Amino acid sequence: MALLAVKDLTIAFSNGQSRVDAVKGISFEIEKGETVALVGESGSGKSVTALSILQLLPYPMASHGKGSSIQFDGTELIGARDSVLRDIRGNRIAMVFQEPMTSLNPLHTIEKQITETLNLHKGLRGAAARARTIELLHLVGLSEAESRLGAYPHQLSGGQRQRVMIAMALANEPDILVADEPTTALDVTIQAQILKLLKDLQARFGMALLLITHDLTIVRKMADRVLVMTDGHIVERGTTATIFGAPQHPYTKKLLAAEPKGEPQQKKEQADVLIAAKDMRVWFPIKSGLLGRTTGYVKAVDGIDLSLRAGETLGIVGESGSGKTTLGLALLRLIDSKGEITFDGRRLDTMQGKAMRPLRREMQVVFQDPFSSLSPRLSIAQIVEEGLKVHHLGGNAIERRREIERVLTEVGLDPTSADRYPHEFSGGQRQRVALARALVLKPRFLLLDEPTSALDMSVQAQMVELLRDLQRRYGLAYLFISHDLRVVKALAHDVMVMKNGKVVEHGPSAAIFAAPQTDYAKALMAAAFNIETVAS
Amino acid sequence: MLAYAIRRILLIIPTLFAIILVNFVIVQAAPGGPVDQLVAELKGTAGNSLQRVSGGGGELASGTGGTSQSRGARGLDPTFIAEIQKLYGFDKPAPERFWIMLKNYLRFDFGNSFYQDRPVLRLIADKLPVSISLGLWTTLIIYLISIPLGIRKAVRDGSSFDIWTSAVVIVGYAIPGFLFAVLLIVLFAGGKYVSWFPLRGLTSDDWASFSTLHQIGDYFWHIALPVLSLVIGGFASLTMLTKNSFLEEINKQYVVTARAKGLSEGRVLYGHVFRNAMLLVIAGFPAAFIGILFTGALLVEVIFSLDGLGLLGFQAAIGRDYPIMFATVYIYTLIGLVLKLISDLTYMWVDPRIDFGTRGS
Amino acid sequence: MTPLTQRRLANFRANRRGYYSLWMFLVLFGISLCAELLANDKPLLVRYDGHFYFPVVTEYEESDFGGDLPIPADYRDPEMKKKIEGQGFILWPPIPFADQTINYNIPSPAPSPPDSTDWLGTDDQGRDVLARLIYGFRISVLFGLTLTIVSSIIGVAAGAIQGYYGGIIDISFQRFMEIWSGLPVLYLLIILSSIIEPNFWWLLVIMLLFSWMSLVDLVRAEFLRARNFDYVRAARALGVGNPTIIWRHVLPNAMVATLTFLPFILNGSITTLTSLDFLGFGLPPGSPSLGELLAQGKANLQAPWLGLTAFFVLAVMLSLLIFIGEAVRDAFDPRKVN
Amino acid sequence: EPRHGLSLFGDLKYPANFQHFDYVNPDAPKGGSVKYYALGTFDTLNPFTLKGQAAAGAGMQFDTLMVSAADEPASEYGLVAESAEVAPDKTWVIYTIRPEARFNDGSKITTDDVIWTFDTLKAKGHPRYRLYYADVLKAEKVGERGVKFTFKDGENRELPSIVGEMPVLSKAYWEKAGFDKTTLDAPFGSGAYKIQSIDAGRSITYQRVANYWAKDLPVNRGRNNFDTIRYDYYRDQSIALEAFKAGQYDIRVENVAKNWAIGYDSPALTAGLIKKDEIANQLPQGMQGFGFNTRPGHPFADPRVRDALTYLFDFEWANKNLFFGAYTRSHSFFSNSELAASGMPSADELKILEPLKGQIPDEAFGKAYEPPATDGSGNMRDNLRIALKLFAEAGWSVKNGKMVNAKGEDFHFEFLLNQPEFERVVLPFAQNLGRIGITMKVRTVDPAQYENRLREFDFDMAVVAMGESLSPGNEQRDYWTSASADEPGSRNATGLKSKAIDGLVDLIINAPDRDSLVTRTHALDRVLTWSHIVIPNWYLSHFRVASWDKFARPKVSPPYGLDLDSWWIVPQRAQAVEAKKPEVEKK
Ligand SMILES: Nc1ncnc2c1ncn2[C@@H]1O[C@H](COP(=O)(O)OP(=O)(O)OP(=O)(O)O)[C@@H](O)[C@H]1O
Ligand SMILES: Nc1ncnc2c1ncn2[C@@H]1O[C@H](COP(=O)(O)OP(=O)(O)OP(=O)(O)O)[C@@H](O)[C@H]1O
Ligand SMILES: [Mg+2]
Ligand SMILES: [Mg+2]
Repeated sequence: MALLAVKDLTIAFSNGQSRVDAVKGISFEIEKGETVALVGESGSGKSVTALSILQLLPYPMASHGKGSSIQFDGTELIGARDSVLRDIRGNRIAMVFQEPMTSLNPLHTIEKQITETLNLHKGLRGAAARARTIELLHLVGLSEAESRLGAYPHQLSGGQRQRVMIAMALANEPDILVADEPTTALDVTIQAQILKLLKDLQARFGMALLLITHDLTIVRKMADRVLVMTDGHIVERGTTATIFGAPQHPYTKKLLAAEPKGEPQQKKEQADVLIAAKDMRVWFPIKSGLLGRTTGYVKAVDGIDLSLRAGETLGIVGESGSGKTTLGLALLRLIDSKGEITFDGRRLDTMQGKAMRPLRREMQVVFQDPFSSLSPRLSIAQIVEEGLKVHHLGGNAIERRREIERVLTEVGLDPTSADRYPHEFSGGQRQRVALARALVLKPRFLLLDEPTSALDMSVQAQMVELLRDLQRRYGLAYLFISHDLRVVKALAHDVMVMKNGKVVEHGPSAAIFAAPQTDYAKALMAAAFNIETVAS
Repeated sequence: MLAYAIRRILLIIPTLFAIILVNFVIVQAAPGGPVDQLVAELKGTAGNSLQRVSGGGGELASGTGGTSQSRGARGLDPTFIAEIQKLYGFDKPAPERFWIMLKNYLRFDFGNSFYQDRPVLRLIADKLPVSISLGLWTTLIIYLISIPLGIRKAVRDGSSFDIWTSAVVIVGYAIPGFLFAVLLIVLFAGGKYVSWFPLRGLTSDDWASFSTLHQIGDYFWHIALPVLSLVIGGFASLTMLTKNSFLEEINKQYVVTARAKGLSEGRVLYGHVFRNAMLLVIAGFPAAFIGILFTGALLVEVIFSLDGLGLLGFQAAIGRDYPIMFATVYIYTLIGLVLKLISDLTYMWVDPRIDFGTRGS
Repeated sequence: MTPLTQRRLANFRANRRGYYSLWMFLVLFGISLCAELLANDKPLLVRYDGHFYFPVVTEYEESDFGGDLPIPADYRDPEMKKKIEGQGFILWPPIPFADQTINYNIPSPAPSPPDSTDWLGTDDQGRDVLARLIYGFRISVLFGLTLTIVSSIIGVAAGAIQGYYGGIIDISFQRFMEIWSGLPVLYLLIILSSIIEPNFWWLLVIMLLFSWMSLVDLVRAEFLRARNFDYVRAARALGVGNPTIIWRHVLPNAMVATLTFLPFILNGSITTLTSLDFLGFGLPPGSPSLGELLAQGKANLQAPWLGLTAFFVLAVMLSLLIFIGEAVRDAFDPRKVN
Repeated sequence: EPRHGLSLFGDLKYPANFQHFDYVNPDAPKGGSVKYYALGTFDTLNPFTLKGQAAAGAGMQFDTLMVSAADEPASEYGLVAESAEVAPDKTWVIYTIRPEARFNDGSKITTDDVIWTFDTLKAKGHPRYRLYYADVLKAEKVGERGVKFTFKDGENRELPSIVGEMPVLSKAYWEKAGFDKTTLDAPFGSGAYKIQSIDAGRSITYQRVANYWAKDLPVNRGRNNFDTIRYDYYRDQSIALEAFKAGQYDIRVENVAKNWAIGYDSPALTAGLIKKDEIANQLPQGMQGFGFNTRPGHPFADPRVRDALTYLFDFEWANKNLFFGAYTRSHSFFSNSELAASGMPSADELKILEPLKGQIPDEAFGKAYEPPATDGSGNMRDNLRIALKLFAEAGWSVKNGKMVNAKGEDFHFEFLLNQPEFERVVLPFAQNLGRIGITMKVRTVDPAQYENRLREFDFDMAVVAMGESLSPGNEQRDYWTSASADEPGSRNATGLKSKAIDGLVDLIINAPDRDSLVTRTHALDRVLTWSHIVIPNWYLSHFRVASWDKFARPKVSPPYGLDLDSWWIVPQRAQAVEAKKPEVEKK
């Protein structure tokens, strides 16, 4: 008997007004020690399938159809009693959520969040729990684990949070790990480390892995079997080799073909410098004690210069926690920083808040964590419309609405869902909402912080194409932060490699990709390369 | 944070000064003062200040009937009134009086009551057992019941449990406290029905002679009805606040994470949602406590013949007992200011993301 | 109507309790607005000597109906009644008493218990409790609603500004509020009442001066927290102005305390109205109000219909308001499931 | 010459060798205990200073020089003093201290103690004493046991008896204990009771002094019968009433008509365990009424207007429907006493009034004033008619529903109240006024403010209460004269200013004997009542005493006081009550 058997699973959401059939009858099984990859279109129902295994959907709103069944080790999970579920959750089946940013309790330190699971299922307490926590954090590559135990989620970078999430899931060595995009915010080095760790665990304990990912490289490297989902159906299944070797379904074929390709277009050398920064610094104080005295600093950005011309893309890569997000936000003056920032010849760092406001139209951002950057009580139409309203663009309400629908379509979203709240979308859909929000303003400078991490290959390629197209037509400048070196390669003219808040290497992307100079950059490339070799 | 706390502590000084000054000016500007009060008493026309809250004044105005009163009813000549003014220190100009008061207050010397020949601090200290008893138990009971109840209501939002508990707490709230108190007395302590509980006081007369256990029992026996009548109206707002705060949080992503860990519903609610949802409730706790301690209990104190701060303050205000009034204003304000600082610091403790820096530029 | 509004409305309606509560409240309030037609000591219609008269709208002299005194007609005066009914008829409102009308023919000393003329009995001055209730409900609710709405707007705005901007604005405004709330209200009222004569509007202003503070601290706390959320930063990145951020992004997510406390504030303001009475700063003596009825209930324990009526009305009103509040909350809760 | 008692007018009811007052039972059994209630709280056992609130009954511990008899209008008999001698010109009085007089610690009461008490009370005591003794210049020792109090002049006949009411304190004790501070240490006096125990602010218990030096004196015989007397403190009247019904205390004097009528309903009352007694008295009740402020600037200068307004107060309806018929209408400023005028003026009265003709209302020569009455049905058309007529005479008429004068000004005024309980009386009155187009606003203000406004005469109409004693005297100046009308804080609240009345007041003060005092007071009463300075209210001519049925009282009730000290416990009945209590409670 299979360890986990999903049969005829259907999932529907209704919000009183409308009904969404997210999953329309899927069946699959996972055996002990096996890795099953669930791939598919963004919004096809992967995450909700994963959630339904642990019965974590928002229940009265979400519902399963009549014949749906999820059996774990012979136990029916749908409608199971709470005590049964409690025993399984976090212990026998653990889960890594797609959006680690919002999935951690904002008011608990990471130590507390990890030890809690240990305590709950293993009865570990005190020093033992702490030691195990540190060990786990080391395993997932959080180097200064000891000093970061007391940190709250908001003090961590996206990748760091994701690793905390993974550590939490692995804490009890579960029978099944459901990992929903577990490595999206991780640089390739760490990614490799984590994947290795998972393999290890599988080998040692026979852990089964349900891996949901867009990264086909990872699928190739990790998965025994692959399930391809689109529009709530599993349209194709088979061993990794067969799927990659001989895809049957048109969607699978499309997916496999859709790697982001191409080169950034030639940059116009004469273009003016649009945004430049000199000696940027962002130091976060480390406070301790009851009275919160500052005992040191996290130097998240530590003396960085950069300049970017119109029509150019600067890719920023670097290890998770190296300060990329911080640099980007500081550049847009969304967090306080030291150092000179000029935009279009004007000094931003000395500018008052009010004066900044008109400029905001010209410089836009897609946040690394799209979910938390969307107001929970606004519909996505309102969210996208807001910029237009603030800057008096887009004419009257009807015209604005048309514009919104156009942008949404452009990023591959169904305009009829425009009146839904953000939480009613899938991770990838939210990411595109965030992109739409930025694009609708037609800015001149766009900060993209991991804008494609939650997108499947086909959509990802589509987005890259869109961005490139916009750049060509309007001379947009992009600051592109990503761990996905292929996307960086496809978009960036220049690349900046960051580590520990400093720039370790900076130059034309072709040069850096071809011949990285520093050890760190080399390692980074190698890791990316390495995975590719595994795949091929 | 330390700098912030220090700045706030320093700011207490000018704030307190301003409050005292404003009070001094306004209170003395109000028509009618202790001199009028005494004159009324001498003329036999003074009513009992408590009559205002306790009712029960007759249809016969004070001043009629009796022999001895009318004897004092001779005219009061101005020198006599001047003498009384001096008695209360009103012969000095107001700024001077303020200055003297301020100097004394800095030394925590609050002077003596006009009417009761005792240091104000002693008077306040004497009333503390009653006020603290009422305040503490009331607050405790309200919080211990309302919060779990609110949480449960949030979890079962819309269920019949939710509806009937709402109805119960609302009815409790709508029952006017004093009516309820009197009702309790009539039902459980009066002569008409049963006399299970004592009518007045915090302890029995021969309390001192009891064994410790008996003493504790006697104490709770006495405060049962007063606390009950204070508590009854207190559930509704806190319960609803808890419920709504929880509803706000209960669907958030981190709650799903907590569930995914296999935590029991209780631990999800109390371990995870609680802190996120309870910012308002926890931060409001000190203020709520002080409110119940100092102001909330006047009527209950009157009805159950308890001597607490509420009564003291009220009588001082009606009777224009300035030393008590100013001292209580000073002390309450000071405590209030400190508590406010504490509750602000609690915000940061509850939610480390919170700071008080300038934002919005 | 945007689809979102539609969805909110649907959510509101889906909370049956709240929805019906809103209707009930509106109906009750509507009824009390036409109190004059429902409970009045002036007839709706008089037919006398072949002519129709409308005493509710016009004031007639006694002489219009053959009375001998040069004063306005009092239709409850037995002599007048006899005169008119001799040559016509009188059509009374369902409750033939106004708020201040004294029923001189009570069977036992006031307060007299409910009977067929005074359905809820009379108060301690022989006035019909039901009539007073209708008028009192109107005054109290009008007063309470205005006060609650205005003071909540001010309070929420103040709390929002302090919490959102923080820093020096917060610190100085907080100190100001501390001093303001340290004012000896009782004495201010005494001083004021020796200068002006209190009426409905004065009372409203006075109470407003102090009542707005009740929400400030709570809203401020919510804002202190919410201003750190990422979506606020995202809004700022869009170039949204601070007032709009406060209004559109933070406020909707920081309304828990406000929404919870509104019904309580309203109820509270109804009762505080009476506590001012004894300072000579309440509504003029004799004015009908729910608070006054409560006070009568306390003074006349032997007449439970007084206290019970007041209690019952207050409880019902509070329930309705709280249920409405819950439905509003539901309406704006994006994750609400019906 | 020294006498055993003092009377304002010389004649004493009881002879020097009297054995006991008529209104006591000389053989009343001693024993048992009684519990009373008190309202509020106490914080001192020294009742003589301004500071602090003295415990109820604290005065019982201190014997006074003289004791007044409750069945004579103004007589006192010796207690600490054996005799009193008043100067013929009334400029001094000498009290002779009894040789056997003792404080409760056994020490002798000396003239020194008396003198010290007087000096101390006047200098450091409650300001009240300064007021009482303002015209007493000094106290000095004369002879062996005599103390002579010298007065400023002989004008105030009452001074000897006022001094006679002075308690005598132990100089030795108080000098040591400190007189002018509050104390919760039981002081000792010379009285029949001493403090047994106190529970600060909550209750106080007194114990009868076993070897009380004066227990067999005629003024004490048959009195002070309870072994212990206890006062329990309550803060709230209605709770105190509940406590009574629950048997928490024994005797209660009721002052609210409603309570008296229905407030005592309880199983105990039904079972006869609680008794309600109405004990008639002849204490002058003075006048309570709605006082007109007749000063300029207020609309009541015209007596016809005042008279007219009087017709609109429906006492009969109020008494029936608001007061359970408990009260009697006042028709005099000296109600319930022989001082009240009645019928046609006597020849003597006429003799006084005749010279004032023209200065006083003509009605004063006719029948005594009777306030207008109604049938109590609430229908008062007749009174309305009269009022309208009077208003018309005064130049007022109703136009468009408003009472206006020739100048078109409408008639409106404010009624100032400090007791919210009065609103129910005043508001129906306002309704009646409204019918003839007069606007009366009612303002209820807090006591301090009320006092302040009354002192400044800043009101249109207010409830005024003029207390009267059995022997009107000097205080009448403060009540009625032109001089006091302009003096802030005087009791001439209505602002009476009339030469004629000033003269009548002088006559009263100088009345040589009781008869002429009564006649002159009648004359004044006639003038006052017909001057329409108040709308007369009502009074109560009996004490309403509720008690648990354990007590017996003397057959005769004294007309001028309620002497609870002369009651005694009947042990059998007390037992019966105790036995039945639990049984009644169960029901
Ligand atoms: N609460 C909800 N209410 C309504 N619709 C929802 C809700 N949650 C998810 N959906 C819809 O269900 C579908 C499946 O969502 P799901 O999150 O499983 O997608 P996914 O396959 O994980 O996509 P992605 O790769 O973008 O994360 C999506 O179309 C989404 O819009
Ligand atoms: N508010 C904060 N307080 C303290 N430290 C912080 C805070 N915000 C970020 N940091 C720290 O600053 C460093 C840089 O964070 P940043 O988010 O810029 O990393 P990143 O390069 O974007 O990483 P990732 O690729 O994982 O998103 C991290 O070590 C992080 O822990
Ligand atoms: Mg997903
Ligand atoms: Mg980042």
